[in-house]
Amino acid sequence: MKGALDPQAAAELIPEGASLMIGGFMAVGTPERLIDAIVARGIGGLTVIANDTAMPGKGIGKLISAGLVRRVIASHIGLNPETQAKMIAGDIVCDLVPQGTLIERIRAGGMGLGGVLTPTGLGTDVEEGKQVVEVDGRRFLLETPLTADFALVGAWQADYIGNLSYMLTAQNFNPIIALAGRTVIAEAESIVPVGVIPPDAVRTPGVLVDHLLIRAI
Amino acid sequence: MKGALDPQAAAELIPEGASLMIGGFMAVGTPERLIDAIVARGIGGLTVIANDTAMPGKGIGKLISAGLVRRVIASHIGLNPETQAKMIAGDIVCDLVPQGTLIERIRAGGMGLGGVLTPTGLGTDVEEGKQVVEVDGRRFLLETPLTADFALVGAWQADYIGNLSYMLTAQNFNPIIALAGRTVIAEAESIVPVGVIPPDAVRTPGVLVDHLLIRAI
Amino acid sequence: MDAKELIARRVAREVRPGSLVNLGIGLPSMVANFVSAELGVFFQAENGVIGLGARPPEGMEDHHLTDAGGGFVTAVPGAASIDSAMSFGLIRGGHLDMTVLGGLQVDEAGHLANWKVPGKMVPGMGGAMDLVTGAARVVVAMQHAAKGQSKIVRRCTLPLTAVRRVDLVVTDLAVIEPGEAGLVLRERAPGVSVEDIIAATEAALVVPDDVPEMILT
Amino acid sequence: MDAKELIARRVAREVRPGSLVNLGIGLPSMVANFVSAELGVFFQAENGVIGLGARPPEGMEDHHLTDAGGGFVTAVPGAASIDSAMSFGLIRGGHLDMTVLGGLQVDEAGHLANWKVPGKMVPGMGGAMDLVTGAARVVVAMQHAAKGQSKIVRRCTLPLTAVRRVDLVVTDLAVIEPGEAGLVLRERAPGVSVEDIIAATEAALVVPDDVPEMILT
Repeated sequence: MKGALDPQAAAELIPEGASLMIGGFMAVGTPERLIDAIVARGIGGLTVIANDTAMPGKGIGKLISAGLVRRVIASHIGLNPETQAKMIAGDIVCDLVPQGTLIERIRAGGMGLGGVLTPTGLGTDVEEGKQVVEVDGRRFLLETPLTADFALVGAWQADYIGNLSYMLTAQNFNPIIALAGRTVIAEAESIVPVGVIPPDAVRTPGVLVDHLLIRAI
Repeated sequence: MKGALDPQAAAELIPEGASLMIGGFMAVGTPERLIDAIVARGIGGLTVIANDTAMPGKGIGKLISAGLVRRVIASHIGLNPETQAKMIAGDIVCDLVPQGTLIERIRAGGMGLGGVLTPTGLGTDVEEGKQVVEVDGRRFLLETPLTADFALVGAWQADYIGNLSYMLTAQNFNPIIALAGRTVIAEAESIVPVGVIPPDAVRTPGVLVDHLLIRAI
Repeated sequence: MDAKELIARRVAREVRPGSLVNLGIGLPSMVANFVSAELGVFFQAENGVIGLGARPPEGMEDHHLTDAGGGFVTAVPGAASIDSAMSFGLIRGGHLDMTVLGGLQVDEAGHLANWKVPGKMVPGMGGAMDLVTGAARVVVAMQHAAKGQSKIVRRCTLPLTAVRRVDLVVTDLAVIEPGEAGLVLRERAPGVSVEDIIAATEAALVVPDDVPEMILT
Repeated sequence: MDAKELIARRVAREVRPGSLVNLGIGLPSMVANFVSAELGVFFQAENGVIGLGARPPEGMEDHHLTDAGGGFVTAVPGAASIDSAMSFGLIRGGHLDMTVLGGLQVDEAGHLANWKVPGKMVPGMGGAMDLVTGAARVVVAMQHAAKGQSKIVRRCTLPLTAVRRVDLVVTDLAVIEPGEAGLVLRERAPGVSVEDIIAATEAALVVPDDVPEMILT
């Protein structure tokens, strides 16, 4: 890990037009202080890769409301009417991806695999424009890997090596995006001394994390 | 989960010629009581899918010594001279697979993916006879999914729902093979009451486990 | 009893003891209310929890534990939390015994459309495509008609969720089982005649000699 | 100082502060002895531990914590345990800063052969193919010659481990850096002349004007 930053300093790392993978599922597990710092700095033209865009006023919804997002790659935007409205108005381009395909594409990007062969989406709109690969007589869609300039990870516990653990459903996309961001910034609810998180409780090894957000309290 | 069995009853589930995925890395994390029961019963003609064949007298090495194994799919057999000798004598057929490819093929088999696109093995002996797929101008080997009749899992803690947790490097292949065996039998060092393993410590959800071995002590 | 409760009560009878079940948002989520705790059923939410429990008492909500709709839930003893890759690995890999989803249309081929009304509603497919592709059993729970129009149609005019044939359709009028020969009318809602159902259905139905009345939980 | 220690001491100088490093079995594993704890380096073993420590004192060995050779190790504060899929995801995905492996041959293209001597030694590639394919930096640590034969050859006659060009070769005679223009002789072992090295090397070497003596840790 390279160090612990305050939210402002973390946001300063992110240039206009960057691509961001952001953890969370309907804002559960989303690094809110980091989002707030991006909104405060007004970093625009962002591409957001995430499960959803939450709802107005929460998590990724704040980026949408602030007009900072140009493109969204997500599985679901239905609970954020602003995203839908901006998509219809042409202000945001949305790529909708089945949730299981989305997380697996991110994993492939982070783990050096060339893509994902999935039955999901075969014979539907999702198949359009994609390579179909036959394996042992069965057909699969070839879905390409995803990476991003930054992964913004929401965690429960961290230590100063950057090891992260998660709590219940706040885990979701977080440990996977931590593999696929070229720079990984993690915001944890608490930071504990090195050695306090048992090795078996670590879900994201510290070697993946570039920066930690300083503690809120 | 369908129930807790004594090792003999568990071995009785396994027919001659079955394919077995077996957890462990040089016998660390291998379900030894289950192996002993298979040896005692003399179930032959087995196909073993595992990282390695351990060494004589330990883990999978006991199956090899007993002459019960017809085919091995593994990444490394170098530390078991008996496996090497039997391979050279033609008694065992060995498919050697890069370790990262092997674990990913098992994961693909367990997770309903059509295969693995990996750069590992390109331009080497491993490429022979395999489909090469180009994604965004880069070439990848298409490695096919693996499943097995049984997965024999070695765990640290279990509960009677079948939830499993692992300890340190005894984890290795275990949580992945638990996805890919049509019948999953788990041997744990201890079995604790339901609710004792924290949800975040579960690495193999009980829904994947068919049978638990009764406690040794 | 209103139409939704009737559907939920009938679907509840499809839930097998000890199985792993995913319930979609809305009507499908009501099914849990009619499944006895004694059955040992585990409910999964695709955001990463196996062993979903009821809504917590006022003041005991925890923002780390929500369902796929973002609503607060509890965890039953023996629950497990998993990341999104594992969650969809379980779904895609056939480890999920049953999924219950809402529908916009089901057609004579047993195909489901439930994620998009082009030009009107484009919320994204979320986990629906993976669920319909991968679950061992797919049950559609929906009203028989919307705005006077049958939702059981000859051929879906809305974009398909998957090309997999769903296993059962439960509506406020009927239980219908798609099969090789088409849509078989299996049961009538209380007080509804076969003629009523045929009149309310755009698709052709295969009508056996005996179409019993639904038994509700 | 014997040849192996010399090689290990020279390789140790390649280890960067705070990096994640995988050391192969045998000679490469000796490198850890010469890396100062103050550098904050994390050693990874592919069987699933990040933060490998020294061998435990007699009587304190634990069968849940071993290295890739099956030998007992300890874990440093801040260690993390991971399953094999994550372990190789880190390797294949470029998250491993450096791997040090033994070699049988390195050729003018910088290709490494280190896993098989057809007809003689077929132990399997274990993790070597993934390591050479995926690690950010690949360092080969080996004796310059075996049985009087140079191991730095024109073209590998043994099966390749990968077609990726390795980054550095450290032997008991020289440090060689494979590049576009061929094998560049970077350093001489203490008391060894450029002429000695050329005479002991089958491959053509690119010899810069200045070839300094190795500095050892």
